[in-house]
Formats: sequence, C-alpha cells, structure tokens
Amino acid sequence: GPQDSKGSDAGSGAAGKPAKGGTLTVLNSNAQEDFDPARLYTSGGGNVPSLVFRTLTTRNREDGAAGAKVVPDLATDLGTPSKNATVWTYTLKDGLKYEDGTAITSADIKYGIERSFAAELSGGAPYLRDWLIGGADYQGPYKDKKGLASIETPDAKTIVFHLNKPEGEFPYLATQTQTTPVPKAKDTGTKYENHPISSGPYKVVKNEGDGERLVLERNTFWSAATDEERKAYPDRIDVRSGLDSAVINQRLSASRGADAAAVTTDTNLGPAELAKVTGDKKLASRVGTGHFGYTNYIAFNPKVKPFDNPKVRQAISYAVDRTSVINAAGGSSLAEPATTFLPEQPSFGYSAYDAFPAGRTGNAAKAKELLKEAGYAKGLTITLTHSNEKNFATSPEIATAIQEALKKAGITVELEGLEGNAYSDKIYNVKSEPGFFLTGWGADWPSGGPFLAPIFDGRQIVKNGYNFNASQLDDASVNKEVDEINKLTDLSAAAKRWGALDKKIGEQAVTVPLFHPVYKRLYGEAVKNVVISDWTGVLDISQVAVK
Amino acid sequence: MTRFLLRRLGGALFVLLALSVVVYAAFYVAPGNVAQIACGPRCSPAQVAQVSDQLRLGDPLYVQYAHFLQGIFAGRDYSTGTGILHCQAPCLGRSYQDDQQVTQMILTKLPATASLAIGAFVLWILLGVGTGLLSVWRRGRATERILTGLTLAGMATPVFVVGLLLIIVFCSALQLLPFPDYVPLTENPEQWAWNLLLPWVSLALVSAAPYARMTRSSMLETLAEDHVRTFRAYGVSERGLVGRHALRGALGPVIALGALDIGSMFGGAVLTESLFNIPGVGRELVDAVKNVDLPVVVGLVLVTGFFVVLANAVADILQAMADRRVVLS
Amino acid sequence: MSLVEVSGLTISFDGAAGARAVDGLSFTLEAGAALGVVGESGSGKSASAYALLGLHRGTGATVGGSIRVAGVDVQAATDAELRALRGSRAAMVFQDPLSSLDPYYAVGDQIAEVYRVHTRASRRAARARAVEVLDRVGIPDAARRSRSRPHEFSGGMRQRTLIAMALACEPQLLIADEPTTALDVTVQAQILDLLHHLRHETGMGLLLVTHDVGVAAESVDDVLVMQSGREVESGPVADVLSAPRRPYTRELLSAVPRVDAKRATPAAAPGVKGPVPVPAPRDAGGGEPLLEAVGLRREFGRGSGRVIAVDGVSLTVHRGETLGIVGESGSGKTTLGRMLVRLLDPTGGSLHYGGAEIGSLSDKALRPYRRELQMVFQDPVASLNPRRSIGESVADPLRAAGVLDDTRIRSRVQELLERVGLDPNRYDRYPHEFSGGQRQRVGIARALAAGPELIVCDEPVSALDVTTQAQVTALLAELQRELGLGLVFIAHDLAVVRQVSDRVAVMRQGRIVEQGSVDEVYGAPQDPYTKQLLAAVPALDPALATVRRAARKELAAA
Amino acid sequence: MAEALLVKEAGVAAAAPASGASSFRRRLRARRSAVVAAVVVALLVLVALAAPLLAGIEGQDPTTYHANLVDSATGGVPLGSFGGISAEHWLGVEPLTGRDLFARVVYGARVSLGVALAATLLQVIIGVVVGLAAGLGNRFVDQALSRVTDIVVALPVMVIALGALAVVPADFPRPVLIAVIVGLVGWSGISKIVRARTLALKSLDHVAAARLSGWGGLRIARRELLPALAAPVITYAVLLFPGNIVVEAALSFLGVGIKPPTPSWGQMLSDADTWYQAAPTYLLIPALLIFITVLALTVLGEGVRNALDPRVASRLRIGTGRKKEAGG
Ligand SMILES: Nc1ncnc2c1ncn2[C@@H]1O[C@H](COP(=O)(O)OP(=O)(O)OP(=O)(O)O)[C@@H](O)[C@H]1O
Ligand SMILES: Nc1ncnc2c1ncn2[C@@H]1O[C@H](COP(=O)(O)OP(=O)(O)OP(=O)(O)O)[C@@H](O)[C@H]1O
Ligand SMILES: [Mg+2]
Ligand SMILES: [Mg+2]
Repeated sequence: GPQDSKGSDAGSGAAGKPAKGGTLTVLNSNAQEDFDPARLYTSGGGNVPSLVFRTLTTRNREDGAAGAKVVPDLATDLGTPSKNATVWTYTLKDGLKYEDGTAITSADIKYGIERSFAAELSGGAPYLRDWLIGGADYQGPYKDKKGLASIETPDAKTIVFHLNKPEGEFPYLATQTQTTPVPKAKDTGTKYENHPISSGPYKVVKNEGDGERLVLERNTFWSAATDEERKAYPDRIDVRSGLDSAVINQRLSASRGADAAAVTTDTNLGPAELAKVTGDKKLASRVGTGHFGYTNYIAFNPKVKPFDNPKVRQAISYAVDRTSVINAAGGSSLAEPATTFLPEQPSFGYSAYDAFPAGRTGNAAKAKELLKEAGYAKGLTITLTHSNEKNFATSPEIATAIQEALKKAGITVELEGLEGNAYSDKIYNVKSEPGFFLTGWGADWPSGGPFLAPIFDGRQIVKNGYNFNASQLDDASVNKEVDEINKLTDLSAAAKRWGALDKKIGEQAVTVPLFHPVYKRLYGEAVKNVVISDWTGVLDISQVAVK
Repeated sequence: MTRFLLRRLGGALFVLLALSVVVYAAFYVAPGNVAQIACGPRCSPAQVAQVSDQLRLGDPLYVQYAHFLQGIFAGRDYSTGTGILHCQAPCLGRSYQDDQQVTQMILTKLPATASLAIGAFVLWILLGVGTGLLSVWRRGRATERILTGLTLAGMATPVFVVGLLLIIVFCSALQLLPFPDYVPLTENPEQWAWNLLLPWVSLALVSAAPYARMTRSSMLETLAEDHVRTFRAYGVSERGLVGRHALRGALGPVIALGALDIGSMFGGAVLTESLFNIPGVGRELVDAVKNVDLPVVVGLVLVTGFFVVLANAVADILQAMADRRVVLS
Repeated sequence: MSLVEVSGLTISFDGAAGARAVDGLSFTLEAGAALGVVGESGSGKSASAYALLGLHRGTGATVGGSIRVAGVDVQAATDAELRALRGSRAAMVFQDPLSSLDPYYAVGDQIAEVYRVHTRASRRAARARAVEVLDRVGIPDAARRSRSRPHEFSGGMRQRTLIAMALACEPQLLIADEPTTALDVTVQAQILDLLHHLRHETGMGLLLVTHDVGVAAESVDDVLVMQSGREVESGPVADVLSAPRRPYTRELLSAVPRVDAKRATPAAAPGVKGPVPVPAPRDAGGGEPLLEAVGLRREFGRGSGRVIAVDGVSLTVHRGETLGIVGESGSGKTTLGRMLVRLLDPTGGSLHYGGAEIGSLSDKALRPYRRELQMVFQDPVASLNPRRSIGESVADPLRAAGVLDDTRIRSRVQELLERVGLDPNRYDRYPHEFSGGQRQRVGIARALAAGPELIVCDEPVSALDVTTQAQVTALLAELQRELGLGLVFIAHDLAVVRQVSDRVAVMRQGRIVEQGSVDEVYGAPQDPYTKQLLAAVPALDPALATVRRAARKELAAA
Repeated sequence: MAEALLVKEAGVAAAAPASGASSFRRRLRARRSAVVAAVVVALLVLVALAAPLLAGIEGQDPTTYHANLVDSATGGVPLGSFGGISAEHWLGVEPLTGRDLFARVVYGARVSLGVALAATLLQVIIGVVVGLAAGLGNRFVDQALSRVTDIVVALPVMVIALGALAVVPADFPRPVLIAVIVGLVGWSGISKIVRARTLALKSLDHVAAARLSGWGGLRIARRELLPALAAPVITYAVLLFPGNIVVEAALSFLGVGIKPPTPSWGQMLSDADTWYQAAPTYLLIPALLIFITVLALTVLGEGVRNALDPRVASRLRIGTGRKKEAGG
C-alpha cells in the first residue's frame, strides 16, 4: 500500500502537519477544455481530472521513483491476467458511489470505455483501440448500440477485457481516464464535459468559459475508505486557467492572499524566471523539482538522402554539442543531457549507454572523419526542420545550437521553422516527413513500452495518418522483442528488457537523444504536503494541503 | 441621415460577406489538418476519417460555405452523440475543436473584449490627445521633448513588458492592486474597473503615441493658418489657441485613426488579454487560426468587421459634425 | 499721452534681402480721432498695422522703432501685457476677412469667445453680445445666422463678422485694415457710419487702412499717405485731398474712378504701365452669346436651414463684352459666379457655353472647358496654395496645356506677373509673403495665364489702391480687346464697375433686380435698390460726406 | 534709440533663396535637430550596411554559441555584470546561448531597418493612393474604397500570412515576403488619415482654382493635395516604422519571418520580453535601438515636415519667442 506520511516531509517548504480545510487555488495556463473522461489524454489519470475521475488503477501518489508505480484505484488490485496476458479481469471495491449517491457498476466502466470510441468524443490514447479485440472497427455506443464484445461485465463488480495480443502493461493503461465509470443515463454526449459525474473526492460546482474557471467542492459520497491514494485535504479547489505563464509565476512568487494557497499544474519556471528565483533563498525553497519521462531528440528519416547513410547519422550524433543544446533549453537546471532514448528512471528500464560519445561539447573531429568515410569530405548541407513554438524543446534556439555545433564538423545546416500545426503535419506524415528534425516523446506511463514501441516498432508505422515512427524502422528483431516483452506481467523484469532494447536500437543511430527536461515549479507559501512523483513530474494536487 | 444609415448597413453586409469569403479562401489555399487536430495526434486514420465526416470537411468548400450561410439565416442542427443540438439563427457554426457554438462563444467573450477595448481606447485617446496638446502648447521647450520621448518610448516597448512591469510594481511590490482577474461589469462594476485598470493603462501607454504625434502635427498645421492670427490678435491666450482652435482642426485625423483602432480592438488584443487574464476574443482568435478552426475564425472576423464598420460610420458622422464642410456620403 | 505714438517704425522680413517693408514711419493718434492710412498696394500699410499689436513677434520679421499703444510699450511688453492690450484696448479688423475666421466654429461663438477673453461675461451673455454686434453690422436675422459657420457666409458677411468681433470688446483703438473691401456701398456706408458714431460716442480712436480714398475722405480726420514703406505726406484729410503737396498724392487722387464718369472716357491712369485702354468695338446684345444662363438657381442646406443663394438668374455674356454685377453683400454674386464657371453645380436652370449645355456636365466632361472659363476668386488667400510658390500656381494652367517647356513657362509667368504689376523676381515666393493686394493680382495673373474665353472676376480689385486698380482694369480691357474675352465683373465699387462694364446687372437677394447697359442703369436707375446704391457711393469731399452722413442718419431715423 | 530697440525675434537665417529647392534645403538646415536626426538615421543605415565589418572589428559573429559565458545552472543568465559586457563582447551576450549581442544587433539592423523601411513605404503608397481616391472620388468610389479598407482592418494578419504561406513558394526571399505582407495589412491608418484630410482640403478655393486650370484629378492630387498631406503622412509613417519592426517577429512565429539564426531587432525584442529582470540589458538593447530609430525618424520627419511648409518655417515659433514677465 502507499505510504503517504513519507510524502509530507519530502520537498515541502511549509512546516506543520497537513490538515483538512481551506481552498486550494490552481493557477494554470491551459484551460481544462476537455473535461470528458473519454476525450482526455492523460498520464496516470491527470492532475485535476484525477480529483473527479477515479479509474480502475491509478498512479502511486508518492515522491520520486516510488511514484512511478501503478496501484489499484476502483479495482481491488492491479488486475488478474490470463496466462498469456490477453485477458484481464478486475473486481471493483465495495461502497463506490457517484456524486449523486448511486452505486458505481462495472457496466458504467464498460460504457465509459465504449464512449471513447465515438467520433464525437475523440482525443484519447490509442491503446484501447489497438489492444481490445474488435477495437479497431468499433464506432462507439452512439452509432453501434451493441457495444464492444471484448469487454465483459459478468456482474456489477467484475469487468473482463479481452485483448488481441498479450499486454503485460494493461494495469498501466487502466490508469487512464477512459476507465472512469460514466452512468449511461447521465451521458449527454459532447455536453458531458460541462458537468461530468464525479466518482472522486471532488465534484464540479462551476465550469465556466470552456474549462477556464473550475470550482470543485467535496463530493460527500466519496469515501476515503475506498480510496487510499487521494488525500483531499482542501475543502474547495479553485482552478483558474488561461493565465499567462509569466503572471502565474509572478503570482506564485508574490504569494499574496489566496495565492499563498496556490499551485500550478502546468506552468514551469522559464529560464529567465529561474534565474531570478534562484537568486532569492526564500523563493528557492518554494520550488518543486520533478522529472517526467520525456526525451527531446533529433529524428532522422533514413528514406531521405543523405540520412540513409548510417555514417552520416553517426557523424551528426558525434558532432552534437549537448552543452549548447542544454543551455538553449534553459540551462542545466531545466534540462539534463540524454544519450539514451529512455528517460533516466528505473521504471523505464533505463540502462546507461552512449553509443556515439560526443563528450560535453561534441566531437567534431570524429564527425568529420565519419563524413569523409561517407563520401562527404568536402562537407555537407542539410535542412533541419523545427517548430517555432517558444517551448525550449523543438524551438529555434535549440535548432540553432545544433546548427552551430554541426558547422564545426563541416556540416551546413539550413533551418526550416514551422508554426505548431504545420510542423506537426509535416513531421508526422510519412509522405512529407523531412529527413532531419527536432522532436520529442513523452511517456503515457512510466515504462519502456509506450516509450519505445510507437517510435521504433515497425508495425506502428502509419501510412495515412500521424506516424511517430519517424525513422520508419521496421526491424524484425526489434518487433519481435517488443512482442516478447509485452507478454511479461512482471513489470520489473520487463523494464530490464526495455533498457536492453533501447541500447540495441540506439546503436543504429536513427535518433540523436538530446536532453530530458526537468520541471521546476513554484508553489504558494501556505502549501503543504508537496508530493512530486516521477510519473508526472509535477506536484500532485490530490495530496496538497493548505491548512 | 436615414439614407446614410441605410447605405452604411448595405456596406456592412458587403464587408461581412467579403470577409467571410476571404477567410474561407485563405483556409482553402492553406488547408490544415483539421480532423487530425480535432481528433488528437494519436487518432487512427479511421477515426480521423470519422471525425472529418462528422465535421463535414469532405464537402466541397462552396458547399461548406453554403451551410455556413444557411446557419446564419436559418440555423443548423448538430449531433451531440446522445441527441441533437439546434443552433439557432444567426448560427455561426460550431467550433471544430471544442464543440462550442461559435455564436455563444463570441457572446460570452465579447463583453470582456468590449470592456478592454472601450476603456483602453478612452484612456489612450485622452492620453494621446492630451500629450499632443501639451507638446504643442509647450512647444520648443523641454516639456515637449520629454513628452515626445516618453510617448515614443511607450511605443517602442512591447505591451507585454509594459504590462508585466505594471503588474510587478502595482500588484507585487506595492500591493496596491489585486492581480488582474476579469470581473464582469454586470457582476461588480467597481471590481470590473479596478481589475481592468492595469490593462487599460498598459494599452494606453503603448498606443497613445500615434495620437499624440498626429494631434501635434495637425495642430501645428492649424496654428499656421490665418484664422489663428485673428484670435491671437484678440488676446486669446496660447492655451486657448491651442486648446480650442488648433485642437478642433486636429480632430479629423484623430477621429479617423480612432475609428480604425477601436474597430480592430474588437478583434481582441491577444497579448494584453493573456497577460491580464481577460477572457476576450483575442486569444480565441489566435488559437482558432492556429488550429484551423474555421467556424471560429470566420465568426470572430465577422464580429471584428461589424465593429470596424460601426466605428467608421460613427467616425464619419463625428467628422461631418466637426467639419460641416464635409458632407455625409 | 496720445492713444497711439509711433516713431521711427521699421519692419523688415527675413526673405526680403534686407529691404525694409516699412521704413521710419512715425505718427500719433489721439483718442476719438481717426487716422487714415492710404497708399499703394504693398507699401507697408498692413505691416505697420500689425506692428501696433505686436503681431510680428515670433514670425521672423524684424521690428524697430518705438510703438506705444494705449500706454503699452508694444516692443518691450511681455506676452501677458500684450494679450491684455490685444482685443480689449486695441482691436484689429484683418484685411483678408474670408480666411480670418475659424472654419470649425459658428461665427457667433467666435465673437463670444473673444468677448469672454476680456470680460467676465457668462457664456450666454457673450452669445447675446455676439448677436447684438452682428445685428449692428447689418447681418440680417443675426440670431439665426450667428449659428452659421464662416463658409456659409458670403465674403461681405464675413468681413462684417470681423468688424463685429472688433466692436464686441469696445476697444479704445480700432485698427481696421481695409474693412470694407467686400462690402457693397450701402453696407459700406452703414459700417462707416457706425464707426463714426462709435468715435463720437465712446471716444474710440480709429486707424483706418484703406486704398479707397473715398472711404478715407468719409471717415477720417487725418490722413497718412504711404509709398514703399515710407510716409509721403500727412495732414488733415481735407487739406491732403484738396491740396496734395506731393506728386504721388496727386497721382493717387487723379486715378480715383468716379461713379459719374462715363466709360467712354476712362479715368486717365498716370504712371500706369502698359497702354491706356481704348474701348473695344461693342456689339453688346448682338451675335451669338458666349455664355448664356437661364433661370440659374442654387440652394444650400436642407429643411429649416435652407438658403436660396441664387434664385432664377438669367443672363448672357457675349464675346468681348463685360458684364458688371453689383449688388448687396450676400445677394448671391459669388455663388452665381462660381456656377458660371461650373465650380458649383446649379440646383436648377441651364447654362450654355459656346452652344453646349454645360450646366449638368460631370467633372470629367467639363475638363475641356475648364481653361476657357476662369475665375478670379474673391478670397485671394484661400485661392492660393500656401505650400506652392506663386509662380508655380500661376504656371498651372500653362503646364496643364502642356505645350511649354520650363524656361518658357517661367518667362511667360514672369511676363504675366509684370503685367499685373508684380515684381517678376518674386516668382519663387510663397503667398504669405505678399500683401493683400499683391495676392489678388497673383489670382488675376493665374486666370489670365489659362488663355480663357471668359473670366468671372469676383471683386478682383477690391484690395488694390486706385493706381494699381486702374492698371489692372486697363490690362483686362486690353486683353479683352485683343482676344475678345468675355468678362463678368463682380464688384461692389460702383465706380469701377461703371468704368469697366458694358452692361450691368444689379443683384439683390439672389435675383437680378435690374439689368441693362451701364449708362441706362447708372443714368436712369429704375429699381429703388439701384437708386439706393448709387446714393451711397462715398464722396471724395469730406465736407460733402458729412452732409450725406447726416442725411442717411435722418433717413434711418425716419 | 530706434536701432538699439531693434529686436531680432527669431533665429531663422536670412538669406536670399534662389529657387524652391534651395529654400527647402535652407529651411531644413535651419533645424539643427533635424540635421542631428538625419545623421543618426544615416549612422543606423551605415551600421546595417557595415555589419560584417563592425562585427569583424569586435572580433565576433552573430551566430557562435558561447556556452562558457552563461550560467547554465541558473537558467542561462550571462556571466559577469551588465549582461556580460566585456572587451570582447561590447554589449554582452545573449542569455541561454551566449551569442554576442553587439554582432547580433548590427546584423539585426539590416533585416529590421530594411524590412521596416520597405513595408512602411508600401503602406504609405497604398494608403495615400487609396485615401486620396476615396477622398476625391465620387460617393461610389469613396464607399467602395472605404469598405475595402474596413475589410483589411478586420482581417487578422495571421489569416493573410496563412494565405501567403500557402501561395508563395518556399524559396521566395523572406524579407520581401514580410515587407509585402506587412505592407498589405498595415495601410489602413494612412488611408483613413489621407481621406479625412482630403475631404477637408478639397473644399478650399485653391483646389477649385487648380480644377479651373484644367488639371485632372491626379494632377490636382499631386500638386494641390499631396504637399498638404505630407505632414500627417510623414508623421504617421514614422510611427508605423517601429510597429513594422515588431510585426516581423510576430510573423516569424508563423513561419513567414526571417529564418534563424539571422538576427533581427524585432525577434530579439520578443525573445527578450521575459528577461527584463534577469538580464535587463538583453531587453534594453533592442528596445533602445528601436526607440532611437523612431526618435531620430520622428525628429527628421518633423524637420522635413517643417521644410515642406513655407508658412511653418516662419510662423512655427509664434508665441514661443515669448517674453517672460519683467523683473519688477
Ligand atoms: N511675411 C512676409 N515675408 C516677406 N515679405 C512680406 C511678408 N509680409 C509682407 N511682405 C512684404 O512687405 C510689403 C508690405 O506688405 P503689406 O502687407 O504691409 O502691404 P500693404 O500696404 O498692406 O498692401 P495691400 O494694400 O496690397 O494690402 C509687401 O511688399 C509684401 O510683399
Ligand atoms: N456653402 C454655403 N452654405 C450655406 N449658405 C451659403 C453657402 N455659400 C453661400 N451661402 C449663402 O448664400 C448667400 C449668397 O452668398 P454669396 O457668397 O454668393 O454672396 P455674395 O453676393 O458674393 O456676397 P458678398 O458680396 O458679401 O461676397 C449668402 O446668404 C450666404 O450666406
Ligand atoms: Mg494690406
Ligand atoms: Mg462674394
């Protein structure tokens, strides 16, 4: 079971025991535009949604690496797999109720999942569709009233999932909001998001401006006895979004009035702000640091010349100056150099390697040598595609850092910067995909599976939609290993093999890992019990107390 | 007058139609992946196709446009999955991205935008014209140079920086004002004004310069006219000459500029809105353009167009009133 | 201490290459007295008048000598002291009445504003005062018209507005710079009587700048004759007029046109350059008319503010003929003139030019006729672009004709300037550097440059001293003879009209009340208004003027 | 006595002008501040032209990263005081990247001044033509043009940029594209002002006189109206300039702007806006340069304006050559 007491003294700057009561203010940039469990794409159930939506399983609410574990939520355990992990059976806890006092049944969970297949409620992660038998063709309960046969509810407490291949990580998937129960009678389709029915400790009492202002109050039918994860200290949670990130950080550092009991779930300290905060001891003590499994990298498309030549890709891998890149990303406090594709966390199965050691600032000599071997002794001109979003990840300053580093190796880089959507459209479409671009990948849950498979599994190459396997790598041995690991239900055993697979792929130089971001976020003076897990990397508002 | 109004009404309709056509055309030549954006990045091609069907993106553009016109005049129906939602005329359609009715969305955002626009406008006109006046009255002296310098400095500084500095000074350091948070006028007029004070001031500081300079330039021009000599010869003080006679001559350009600015302000001021958390149309518009959310873009552009025409009509009347030699046409 | 003491006044303008516009002028004026300043156009009359109020301050002009006005040393006074002097103790009526009012405000408000500067009157009292003085200067329906903007006023009405403004403040000294140039003789007489009355009632001193010796004779005690910035002669008006000591004065007097002089014997114009006009062979009334208007009509405004400026006027102008138009101020002369050259669209009636109906042609269709129909504008200030040199303005029609190269244009323009009596070397000067009369002549030069068939001259010589006037009218006559020009000559000066016209039309309230050959109209006026006009012509003899004034007074009292 | 009282009231040099052009120059010269401003503008242009030379003298280039000059641990603030100003880096270095600010500023001048100038010219030309046509044309022309102006005002730049992005080939020179886009969206202010002034001016007698000369509308516009419009147009155009510098940065976000690493003032300014506290010089330098540019242009514009108006030259200081109250 989870150990909550440990979380309270870790990281929190405020002394004293957390107590119930008060109002927690959440200052966010992005509005909770989709507040429908079918449409949300979250890692581990999300932060604000997880206050309202309980799921079959959920993430462990603990600091650091312990927080990367999956734990039961509505279900009594992490699920019982069939022998080959293709059938997963869950049993619901007793005494689970919605905000109106009616009981939560397994049929509601089935219905909730079915809804997520409706075109009207698109937006969620693809796993259910890919894994459930018949998922690929199912059109959702509005068009297809029969329902999805691969989900069975033999009784009100039991739900059984039939998968089309072994998936040892199903318990991770069950953390996503799609496994939240939705009572069919209360379903209002696209309007459900205005007032979703709560199964969690808080219910929605106000939802204005398409999720810009949310007020949550206690759901009196929620029982702490059935929920070991959520602490629910504050009486009220006031989520104000649409704020400018500079203003959020300004308000959190001023920590005046209601802002003293404020946190943010989506706004990092930018480099400029970090510089100011680190200079101020008091402020610095109110910064929470988190690591979310995310890797920013250079992707190659070996279908495009000259990136078909492994030597060219290797040369670039050697030439990259990670110090400059990290500085451009906000400095060593906000980014950590990456030589592996998997994030540096045990749950992902991280195993250290550096296939093309570039040192701190790049190895131009080695790169030149490789280029010569590849037939580009006189140098080479290539185009780097990046986005123009000011995100310190795929943005122009990172691109120019790479441009500068490659210049030393005799490679002339031309930059192609695109606006957000144009950029996505270009890099995720196999027809328009450039040969050399900046991108990143984040974990849907802290495991190697959702990190490596979409990027390197040849069967995940999408020809006529968004494709994330940028290198279009279709290596039978890799595919086979993915299948093998998916069969494992022992997650730590699986993690080790993901690590090994990462190293194997890394040697092919189809990507150049650049850095992992680090999250630094301010919180108000009165905020207690700060818990930041490695799963989300951000302060968990279900644990925060303001009294 | 009635004929003038009728003509203007016709003009407004023309402008609105033309605007919607131009926007449609722009999105036609630069199509974005609307369905994929609406569906989410990890949607399968099949799902994307479903969403595209649902949004009727497969129809030829002119059919989509016809539907749009139909919505405006007769209303349209949309499926919520579990039921049918009727969008009453004038229905500007439904957002591709978040299922909101555009008309509804604009109506909820408009008060905030209007509050910001009108307040800031009044302030910057006062500031601009006032500064212009002062700089003419004190021309050739240090006051004039300082004022010129200040207005130009205001203009050379991004509104974002001005606003942030104001927030830091007044909300963080001096704690004189609350951190801005929009309160509707209907809810609490006093809070409304207090919360909008900083955004108004920021906009005024960065936008006053053209008014100050234009006022000054026109006034100097008028001061060289013969008729000013008459009043000078009758002992009217320099202040009177500048404030009454020169100022009146400067009103034409100021009114023309003002109409332009206030009209386009209704298209929203993105940076100010996001900095001061004002739920106005500006941010909506930027998001919508980025997300190729055509119904929202068209709706917002139409609203802007409407206010532009309105402001210009008012300006024409004011101009004719200020200078009777100009007849309404 | 005298009201005005000027000694050794010198004025020079920076562009004038050292030449002094006024050079060593000295004079004094006692309270209740009137001094007339007469002299050649450009002789420095206006410049001296400005100096009395310190209006040259800050303009780049250099003023020397000592000036004391109502106890204030104008040269040394602070701005505040000057402001206190201006308007309340010494008021000025400017020479260019048409451009001297603020186009944006109602005339009544402008008077009220000035009044309020010097009195603590309430807004309302000031407005009442404005209406009162407007009424005194003979603006009909003053209460209503006080709400009009200047552009809705005729030239004479604007001039009277300025006089009203000066009177509103009851100044000790009135400086009137050509105050009656735009007024017909009846109104002029009325205004002059008013000034006379004020002098005697309130002890107001009057400095009257005028080129019209008749006006001076009627209204001043002493006269100062100027030429080229210097005093030529001064003394009591009766002495100077009856026994001029200096040749220039004699010349001036002999050039004064007489209303009783017939056209056949035009006044000799001694000293005038160019040939003396010889009457051209007339065929008045005969042949194909050059321009024919039938029932021309023009209204302004709508509803209650409607003004019928021209009401069914029919007239013809023949080639080589001059039609004089005289009439009451505000009777629609300018409006009619502007319609004749199609600068205004008639609201009714028809207009034929050379056989074609041009009354309803579009702007574009009119283009071919433009250069053939010219106009000399009543307001010389507004009719010149302040940003272009006068040479360029005059050259416009030549350039539009597109036949001449630059040097030829320049020499042609200079020739024209010379013919209207301007220094051709001032080609590159800007309008504001010219005196009132000089600007008027620029306007004439421009009209002539076009090589027109017909010129509508709207008060073309109102600001000219008699010698220059004679020179200009002679020029017009000469050109008329050479080229067969048709002329429409709008003027309030009956003598001049008689001198230049073949036929005369008398206008009143938008209509032509009488029309006929000069001799018929002047010799045997039919309409009572015409008779009244002729009776009001100022006499050259101050003694006679006094008698006449008394007669008018009696007439008004009766 | 008379001579002693001779007061020279204003300092306008007395010299006999030979022609219109030379008197224009004389009036321009008379305003010393205008001359100073002209020198500043010329200097800015020179800096832009000589950017490689200047950066070369400093020994830096605008793109090289200097990881060792920024404090990586605290968010990439330049090391050293005043944003890292030193003998090697005259204006310090950019936060995060450590690129040399002086080099970036001088190179940035090329893009910013060039684009802003071209865009402003385009705006002025379109605005004046449309405004004049609306002011002079008949009711129908006026209505039509005014409504077209409304459309331009109401259309967001982004929509136009999107269209341009799709239509214009990728290798089309960026500065030209930016100037055209900015020019196409920003002319409405000028056109409104020109129309307003034209309406007031066209009732004047000297315009009527020009019509009698037989000029067509075009000639009248050029000879009689343009000189009078010059003052407001110049005044406003100068104000458009800094806006155009900044819009370039906004466009680059959409992918229509200048490509990095080419620096521009607008982009420097927009990148710097969050750094006002941590590295104030970073924000101040582009802001100050833009400010100096507008200020110089404003003063120069003022000079040109005065020089164009023969009346102002002599009357400008009416009432300013004031005498203070005497001591006793
Ligand atoms: N601002 C100026 N700059 C240069 N010269 C000027 C200026 N104002 C007037 N002058 C010149 O000074 C001389 C005297 O001008 P002033 O206006 O006093 O003449 P005036 O006697 O009033 O003539 P008029 O009867 O024609 O009005 C004229 O030759 C005129 O050209
Ligand atoms: N634009 C206008 N709007 C309204 N009324 C006008 C306008 N122009 C002229 N009027 C009126 O028309 C009448 C005739 O004016 P007009 O200028 O033709 O007179 P005029 O005979 O030239 O007089 P004067 O000799 O005083 O110049 C006047 O009553 C005047 O107020
Ligand atoms: Mg004069
Ligand atoms: Mg008239």
